[in-house]
Amino acid sequence: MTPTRVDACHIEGMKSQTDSPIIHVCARGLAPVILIIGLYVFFHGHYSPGGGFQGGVLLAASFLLLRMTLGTQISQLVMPSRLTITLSAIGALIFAGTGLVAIFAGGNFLDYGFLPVPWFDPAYLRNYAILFIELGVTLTVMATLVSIYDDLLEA
Amino acid sequence: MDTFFDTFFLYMALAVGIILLIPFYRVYKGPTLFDRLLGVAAVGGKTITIVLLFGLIYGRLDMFIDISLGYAILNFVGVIAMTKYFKKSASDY
Amino acid sequence: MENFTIIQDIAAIALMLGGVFFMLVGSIGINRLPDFYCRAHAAGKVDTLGIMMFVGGMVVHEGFTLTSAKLILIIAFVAVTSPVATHALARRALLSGLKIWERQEPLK
Amino acid sequence: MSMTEQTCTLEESNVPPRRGYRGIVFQVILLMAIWLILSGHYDFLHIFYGVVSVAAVVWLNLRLDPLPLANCEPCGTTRINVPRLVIYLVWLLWQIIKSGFYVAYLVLHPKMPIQPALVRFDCILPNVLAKVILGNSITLTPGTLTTDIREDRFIVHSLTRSTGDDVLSGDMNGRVARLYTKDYNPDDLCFNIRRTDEGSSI
Repeated sequence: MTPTRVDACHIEGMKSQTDSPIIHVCARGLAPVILIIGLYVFFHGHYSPGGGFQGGVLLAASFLLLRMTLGTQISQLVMPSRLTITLSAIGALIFAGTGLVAIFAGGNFLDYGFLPVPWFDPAYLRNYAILFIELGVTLTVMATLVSIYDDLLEA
Repeated sequence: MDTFFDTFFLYMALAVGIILLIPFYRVYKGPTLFDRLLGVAAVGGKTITIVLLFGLIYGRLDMFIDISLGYAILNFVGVIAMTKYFKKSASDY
Repeated sequence: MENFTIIQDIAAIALMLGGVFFMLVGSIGINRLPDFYCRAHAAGKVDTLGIMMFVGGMVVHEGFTLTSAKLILIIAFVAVTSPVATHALARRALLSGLKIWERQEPLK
Repeated sequence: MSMTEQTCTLEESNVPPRRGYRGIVFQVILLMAIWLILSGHYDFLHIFYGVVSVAAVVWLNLRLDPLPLANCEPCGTTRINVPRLVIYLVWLLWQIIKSGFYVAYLVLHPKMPIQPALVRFDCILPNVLAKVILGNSITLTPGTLTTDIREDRFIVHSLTRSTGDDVLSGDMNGRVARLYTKDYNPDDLCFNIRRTDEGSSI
């Protein structure tokens, strides 16, 4: 098999807008649907395969679809590049912070039952605190993937 | 009847699994880059059905539907990304 | 009621076998047709119909449940995205200057 | 034909006035239906999650709303005729089945009686969405594949001679135009025809 030479990675081409109205309109129509499916995967992590990481990947897929079809410039309206690193840091902070608070409250790392939230059963607390942790994971994965894409284009 | 359908789904999964391998020849051979991409896209489409068949075989269809929906989404975004990323100049053919 | 179940089963089996047939034809077409654009026909139409028929057979097998509604969602998603993906590939090939294959001797 | 991508920046685009609440209401209903189908848990908490998710998604998409739908083109009326759309979708499903059988016949025929050609025609349609519907329908109907849409110009790859004739008859263009408006000019639907199997270049 002779390798075919490929002019890969047209940086300017990746940043520009796709010209074809079919791709354009379909991406704009499908991006909200993909977002809602990603949020569903995130919220139903207990019952179905999924949870934070998979939900984050689907959210990032939606944003990247917009980045690729509308062009980097216009899609800043939906997910600004300057926000991604911040969001990723906030997500990691949520994850680690919850774990550390549990340690200070007398439990192990990420031991949700010990979180100092009043008027909550530990059983309920375990149920809802895991959603909180997943929120951190989702934010981190989504923001990191989008920022990797942006940084690759800047290089 | 249930045992019949279990066997039927198993053979269907086998059949789709074999069909899945045929486009790989195009991925390997393809004279142009786009033939390879087309083969990859075709494999991705059939994977949706094989994931659903695994769901029917294991009796957890509601769970596997989410996987296959996510796979369909990532396949579509992947094809769009590939068409955006790869560009060959006409002299290379 | 008993008759209905049997009809349902037969319809499900027929749709699934049809779907497998079309997927097989699509795979053969990807290997047999002469150039990229023709192969895109096989991948974009025959394969799509195969997948839609196959998942439709699963919908018939499930009956009126929430699961079959989700399966219909998958059918709709495939029906929307598949022509778009094929168009994206074919458009990129055309923009890159890939020539089409033309029959040299006329068809009789 | 120039083979370059044109780009469209935010400043250049002529931003049309907002098209009202109709689009947003439709979006909310569609997204909520998808959530309810996917979720399967109908207690207060999960529907609350759904409302939060739909609100977040609609809020994110509100900022894209003032943009024109595609390629700096101003969008005309998008009020679609729903009964006609249903009839059209049923017709399209029939076309998908027919096209599957037709291409399967071509592939399995031992001599493969295909005669590929590129076909070009111009078509003036009421708005961008109609063009997208027409392009996707051409891809799904027997033996034709939309390869490019550039303003009003469609470039279609047809697998045999007869399918090329079918596209150029302008039948489907009329169906798509009727989805949006009653007063269209039949002469505007398919003109400037060129096809490579008659020796002309695209």
